[in-house]
Amino acid sequence: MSPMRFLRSRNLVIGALLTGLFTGAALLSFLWVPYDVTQMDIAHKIKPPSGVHWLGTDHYGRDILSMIMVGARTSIAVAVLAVGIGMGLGVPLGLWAAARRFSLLDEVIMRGNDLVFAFPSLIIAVMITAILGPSATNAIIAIGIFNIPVFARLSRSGALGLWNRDFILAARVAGKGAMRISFEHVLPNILNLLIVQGTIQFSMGILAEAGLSYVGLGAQPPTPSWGRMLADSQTMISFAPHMALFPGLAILLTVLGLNLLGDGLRDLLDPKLRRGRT
Amino acid sequence: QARDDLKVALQLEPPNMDPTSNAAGAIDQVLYANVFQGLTRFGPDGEILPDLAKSWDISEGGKVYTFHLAEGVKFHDGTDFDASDVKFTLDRARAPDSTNAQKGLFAGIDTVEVVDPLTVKVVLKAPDGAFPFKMAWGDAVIVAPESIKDIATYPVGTGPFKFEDWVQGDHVDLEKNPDYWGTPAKLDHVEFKFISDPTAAFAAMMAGDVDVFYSYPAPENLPQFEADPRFQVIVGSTEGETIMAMNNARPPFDNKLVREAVAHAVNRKEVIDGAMFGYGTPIGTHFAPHNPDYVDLTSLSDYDPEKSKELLKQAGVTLPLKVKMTLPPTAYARRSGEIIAAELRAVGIEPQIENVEWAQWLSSTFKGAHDFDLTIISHTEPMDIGIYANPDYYFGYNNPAFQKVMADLDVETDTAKRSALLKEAQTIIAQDYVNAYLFQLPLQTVAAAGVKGLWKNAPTQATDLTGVYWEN
Amino acid sequence: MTRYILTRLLSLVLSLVAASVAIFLVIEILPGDPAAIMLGVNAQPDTLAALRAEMGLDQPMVIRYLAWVGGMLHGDFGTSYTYHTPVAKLIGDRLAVSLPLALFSLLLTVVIAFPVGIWAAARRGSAADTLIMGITQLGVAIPNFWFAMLMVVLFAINLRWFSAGGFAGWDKGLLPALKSLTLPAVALALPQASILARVMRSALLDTLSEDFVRTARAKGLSRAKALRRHALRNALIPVLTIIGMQFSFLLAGGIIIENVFYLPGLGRLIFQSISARDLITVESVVMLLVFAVILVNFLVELAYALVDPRLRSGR
Amino acid sequence: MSLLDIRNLSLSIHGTPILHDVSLRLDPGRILGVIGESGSGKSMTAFTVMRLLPEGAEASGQVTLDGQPILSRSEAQMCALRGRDIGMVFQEPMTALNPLKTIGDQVAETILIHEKIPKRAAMIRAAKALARAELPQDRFPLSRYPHELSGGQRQRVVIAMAIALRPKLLIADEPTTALDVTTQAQILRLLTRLVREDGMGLMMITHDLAVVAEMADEIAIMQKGRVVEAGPTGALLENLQHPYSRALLAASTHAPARSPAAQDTPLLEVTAVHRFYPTPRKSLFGAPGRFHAVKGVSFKLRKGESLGLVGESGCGKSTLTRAILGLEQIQDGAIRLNGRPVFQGRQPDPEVRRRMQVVFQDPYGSFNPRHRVGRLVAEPFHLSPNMPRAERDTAVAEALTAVGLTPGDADKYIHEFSGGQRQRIAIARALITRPELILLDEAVSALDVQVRARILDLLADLSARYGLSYLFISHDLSVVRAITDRVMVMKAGEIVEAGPTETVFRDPRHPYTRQLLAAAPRLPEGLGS
Ligand SMILES: Nc1ncnc2c1ncn2[C@@H]1O[C@H](COP(=O)(O)OP(=O)(O)OP(=O)(O)O)[C@@H](O)[C@H]1O
Ligand SMILES: Nc1ncnc2c1ncn2[C@@H]1O[C@H](COP(=O)(O)OP(=O)(O)OP(=O)(O)O)[C@@H](O)[C@H]1O
Ligand SMILES: [Mg+2]
Ligand SMILES: [Mg+2]
Repeated sequence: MSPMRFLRSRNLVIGALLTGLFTGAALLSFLWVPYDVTQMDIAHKIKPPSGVHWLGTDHYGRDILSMIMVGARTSIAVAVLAVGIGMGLGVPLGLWAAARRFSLLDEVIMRGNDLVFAFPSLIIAVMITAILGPSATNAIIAIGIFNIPVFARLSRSGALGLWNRDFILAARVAGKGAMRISFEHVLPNILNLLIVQGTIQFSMGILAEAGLSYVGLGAQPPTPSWGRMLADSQTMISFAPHMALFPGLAILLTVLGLNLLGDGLRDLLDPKLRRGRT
Repeated sequence: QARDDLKVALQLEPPNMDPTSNAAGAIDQVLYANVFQGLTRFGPDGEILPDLAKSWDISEGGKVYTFHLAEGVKFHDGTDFDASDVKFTLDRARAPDSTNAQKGLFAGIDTVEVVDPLTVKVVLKAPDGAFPFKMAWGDAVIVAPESIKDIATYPVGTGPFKFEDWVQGDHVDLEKNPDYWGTPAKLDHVEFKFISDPTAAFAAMMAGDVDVFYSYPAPENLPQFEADPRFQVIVGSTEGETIMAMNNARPPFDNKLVREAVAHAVNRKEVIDGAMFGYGTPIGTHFAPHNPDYVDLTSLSDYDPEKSKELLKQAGVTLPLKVKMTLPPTAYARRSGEIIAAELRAVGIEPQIENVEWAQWLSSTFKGAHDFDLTIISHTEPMDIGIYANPDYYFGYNNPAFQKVMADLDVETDTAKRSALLKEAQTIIAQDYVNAYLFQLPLQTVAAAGVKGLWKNAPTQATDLTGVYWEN
Repeated sequence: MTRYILTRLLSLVLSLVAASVAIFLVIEILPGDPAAIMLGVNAQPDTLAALRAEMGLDQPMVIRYLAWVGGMLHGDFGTSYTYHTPVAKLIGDRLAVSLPLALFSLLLTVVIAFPVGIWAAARRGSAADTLIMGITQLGVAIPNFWFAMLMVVLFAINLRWFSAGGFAGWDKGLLPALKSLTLPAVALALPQASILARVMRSALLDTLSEDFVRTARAKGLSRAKALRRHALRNALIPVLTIIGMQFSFLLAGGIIIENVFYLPGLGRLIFQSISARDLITVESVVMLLVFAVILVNFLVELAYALVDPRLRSGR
Repeated sequence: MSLLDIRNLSLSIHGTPILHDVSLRLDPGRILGVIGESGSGKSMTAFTVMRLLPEGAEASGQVTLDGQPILSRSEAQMCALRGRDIGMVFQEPMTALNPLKTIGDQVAETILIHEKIPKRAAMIRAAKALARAELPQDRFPLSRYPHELSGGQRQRVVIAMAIALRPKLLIADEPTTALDVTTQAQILRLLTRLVREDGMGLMMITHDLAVVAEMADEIAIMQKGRVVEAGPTGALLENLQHPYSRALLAASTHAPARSPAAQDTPLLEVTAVHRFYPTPRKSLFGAPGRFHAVKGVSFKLRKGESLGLVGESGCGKSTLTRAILGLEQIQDGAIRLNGRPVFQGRQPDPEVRRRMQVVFQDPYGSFNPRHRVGRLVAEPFHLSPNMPRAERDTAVAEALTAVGLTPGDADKYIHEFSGGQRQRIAIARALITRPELILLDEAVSALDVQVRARILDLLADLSARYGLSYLFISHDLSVVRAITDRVMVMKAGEIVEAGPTETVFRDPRHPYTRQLLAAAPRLPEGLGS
């Protein structure tokens, strides 16, 4: 793919910029933040944005910009790992089901997926954290579980189409086994699909993490998290709107960026999905 | 024409309508003094007043209580109230299969006798000066055998309000009892709404959806209400000593030096400012400051991080000291916890915060394994310093000297001596740094400007609406 | 058609059984003793044992599972540990809020998404299309609880057009009840409508590029008519799938929104029940939600068959 | 005055020129055959007349229908014209119909768009149109859905739709490419009949010279967006002027020079092979049904022989191929190569398998687009593990050279090659393990005639050089005739006739074989030789 084509896609450029911005902020926060986010300064609590604190301070007098930077770390880590779980388990399952398509095994795997889908995700997340206790790890597990069927279905349907293709038949004529074919021929050809879906699940993971943290089931204090910042700011929104505005925007822009990136990648990587003639 | 209906918001919804078999304070907040009445009752400042018992005689050195009951009292279902209902209530509460959450209140009762329909004689196993106090609790309200079956969903009491309707998850409706035996209520209709979310609480008040928010959950919003002529803010006190409990039974907090270090690491002012937005009286021991026997011991645990570090060095613990801090789901606990955690970190103690639901807090911190190092909680029972005499209590404090003081107190009836003993008890636990004592939990009630007659303080968990009315 | 329905029904029943076992097992491993929670901090051990026996918690697991499932089949969901009322009534009361809320927001979703999606697809590539798609991107990305908070500040606190939350109750009349559901429904519908509009648009674009649309154009249909008469129904299958998923999501996923607007809905019931370890309520509500999802899927599949004759003939 | 008159039509899409100065004429009641290789602009010419061009297309020049200009009309005027004055039939009948509407509705729609009549009346006329397209209502009620019809029947529905209003001009864009020979013959006959009956003008687009030679009155030959030659069929074919046209004709009748080298030793023995496919259960709890795809097929293929297998779509050719390759279990019978069974128990025997290779139909789908050619060609070495890399590379280079490519091509990706080149690579892949038998399943069907001719030469050459045997599967009789020694005719899972190719073609015995041969479009005798 040429850089020109990359730049021509507005979605891709805006998406990559936004995603880059927040990833950059997260990475930068390891090296430097304007203020230490574990340090409270009750005397300077709830200050509106100013030259000293660009985005103001929260109810403990912590610097909101620094909180957002470090919070990006949490959001990104949770979402990446949750998508990782979803892909790591879902893709092999989907490939396996496709390799044994229409067999009992396939049926069992796909019904299992349907079943997971039938469960209300947020409520199961609440239950999981009720069992294991709230923490970022458990949020990852809760979000990750619901990513598994997404990737399993996607890779199965992508793989099913491929298993009918002659080049797979050629590989079978060459004597290759289903496992080998799945990883050598099927996987690389559904990678585009997976990357695109991965970006989208990633953005949904960020939203889900924010939701869980918002109800107190995500990363625990003192680890900053965007969702919890929103929850904390809720009662103060009427007199300290900046406390709710910035973390909300951070979530919005990151998710937006990832979605745009996903759309852009889809256009770029998957010419089949590019709109044809009428 | 003044309004005669009132919408009162509470934070927590009662799980059911039976105050005599469930610990939930929310039940009392709706029903105590409004629907149900006891032999005695708490007054607005915690004093013990006669209620269904107009008066009582104490004989045999405090062992026998003879209650004289009010006349002409009827339950809301029309049945008469008499001594047999009292006997039924007390016997039910202390029966072996009783599910009363405060069974201890009735443990001292030996026999209950119906002398005549308006007289009940209660014989105690031992003299107990505090018996009328115990009978004032919400768990000791009088219920009738006729209506006991459905009490969980349809409470029938003797109070100035009748239960009308409960839409679970949303509201409970009470209606004025036209046949009330005492001074009738001034309101015709009361609706209790349950709003747990602090934001929703703010929005509901601001939008005028509710008239009164009893125990308003977000102190940060109070200045706005105070500045708004539509509202009044009533700040009073509760019986809730807010403490950071330490697990005295296991390392590292079995070491008094470490506990003392924690006490000096905590900056009460910062906690009250940061978590309570300035509301709350600092305390230095486990006793309500508004009590005449209160001793101000805050200076024993002044904020002094240097001293704290010194003490930790003396204690010989390796720093950073990792400890587990479990926090139940109230705003005061979560916020204080975060602030204290930051303060402790400054002296080298690393608390791992674990936010838990009530259920988990009860089962793992308060009960069972007492699996915690630090936790923050407000002890809202009145006059509960006695818990320190119980070595199995969750903070695992075992001091025979203190237990002796408490034992003496139980049998002491002389007021001056009782006072001296109470002061001694307060001092012992403060000097032992059993827990870090933070502040007395304030009671913040936000109400529409015209509502009068609300209680300022909360000597018990109740929203007594008997005297509440609208001023134009 | 009958065979199609029968097969779907069979898989519906199997899914329900699998789901009920899964739910029961998960609930089993939840820590926390409901009896202890009911009795609070000062409970005595003998009281506790008495209550446990009363609630049947001392029975073996299999018996309790069978009793639970058997009860549900008779419409008896047991008695709530904390509320002491039949769970069925509890659920019924909450459903009276959650179901209308879900339907209301679904209606909003569809009413917004269909015209927007069709309009954008018909003008693919135009400035209007780009703008609309940009707005839907925002709609998808906005956290709905944040949006809800902003709406409360604007419409309830500042403008005071709507109440900030709570539910008037159906006995107060249809309009007040609907009014109290409006803000929550909008908050729920915005992201869903954005998603659906995008799906609608891309499904339409997919079908517009199919050969039969070209055939229709060759017959003399204008582009707009070909879209309406031929592409729309064919695009309905992916759209129906999404609508089905959205309904399930709206029924249960209102949990956070219900909290923001303190609506007495199913989501809050389950949240409270989990915190209070009211296991029987938790099980039953989750089961009900799963049942709803599976039922909706079933209905969606029937709807496919209505739309698509190929499915009707069974292959 | 001509019915359709195209003058100096040029077309560009997003600035890329597609058509250059195309001029064509068509009179009422006449058939104009437009032929040319893939991508030569045939379809674009047709779409210009319909004004159904892709976005970004710009046409210049003159197109008139009945003297009325087309290019300057508004979209609304075009809508009124399409379907009423111009009907169009498309290549792919499987997707050209809306799957959700009944055929009656779809045919009636053409009428309802243009005439304000009640739906009932339109349905009656739709039934008539369908009947004229040889779908009588008693056997094909209007309430049928497209999926309940075969490909040929669907194409008739499309035709009925196009002729419902008796348009002046009918454009058929490769209407039979996706169909069997027998069906193709029927559809072509139908179209010819309709043209003669109604006095329509038919613009018939195809890539098959034989088809137009049989039915068209006039022929236009296109190449790279230009009409290189046009004129009345007979005269034009007799005396082709343009080198491209001549090459096209030569390729269409090309038969590679072959020297039959069949020995007597049998290489492949197929004995009474049966293959069943499970089909979905009929009732919920009933046993799954089964579909008998191959019914007791037996034959022998000798060393060095080229054996043809013909038969219409779905008769079981590919199924048999897969069974021989050991890709699918057979339910009964035996398959042996060099006397050794392909299956050892349930597993195919790798030793036997290595001696066979296959070339598939679709040059675009038979390669993993993510691998380089070198790796693709070397894939069959999977069965010979531990082969040193260098040896492998030499083998790849040799194979590529053998099929007329260069060793350097090994480093390219497959999308850098044309269809014909890809098919060469597929053959290289089949050659690399030096097999004795290559199965060619419709290996040249997707290729342009000229490319096809070259591939056939290559196959003949390779067979001679390496002593290869072929099982050559095709539905195209002329190709089979050109490349095989013996031929088998398959129908519904059974072999109905077998014998030396020339004998079978000259003197078919089985009625089905005769039917097939009669249906195949043929160039007039003596042309091109
Ligand atoms: N939508 C499009 N955008 C750009 N170029 C196109 C488009 N459709 C077709 N073309 C180009 O126009 C040229 C002519 O295509 P056309 O479809 O007319 O060929 P054809 O002769 O019909 O070939 P075939 O026999 O394969 O159908 C080709 O080079 C093709 O790549
Ligand atoms: N996997 C399968 N399951 C069920 N039926 C099948 C399967 N594969 C093929 N068939 C059926 O078996 C029959 C023979 O199919 P096959 O692909 O061998 O035909 P063919 O002669 O190669 O046709 P074509 O010329 O279209 O490739 C067809 O009727 C087909 O529908
Ligand atoms: Mg074409
Ligand atoms: Mg085939």
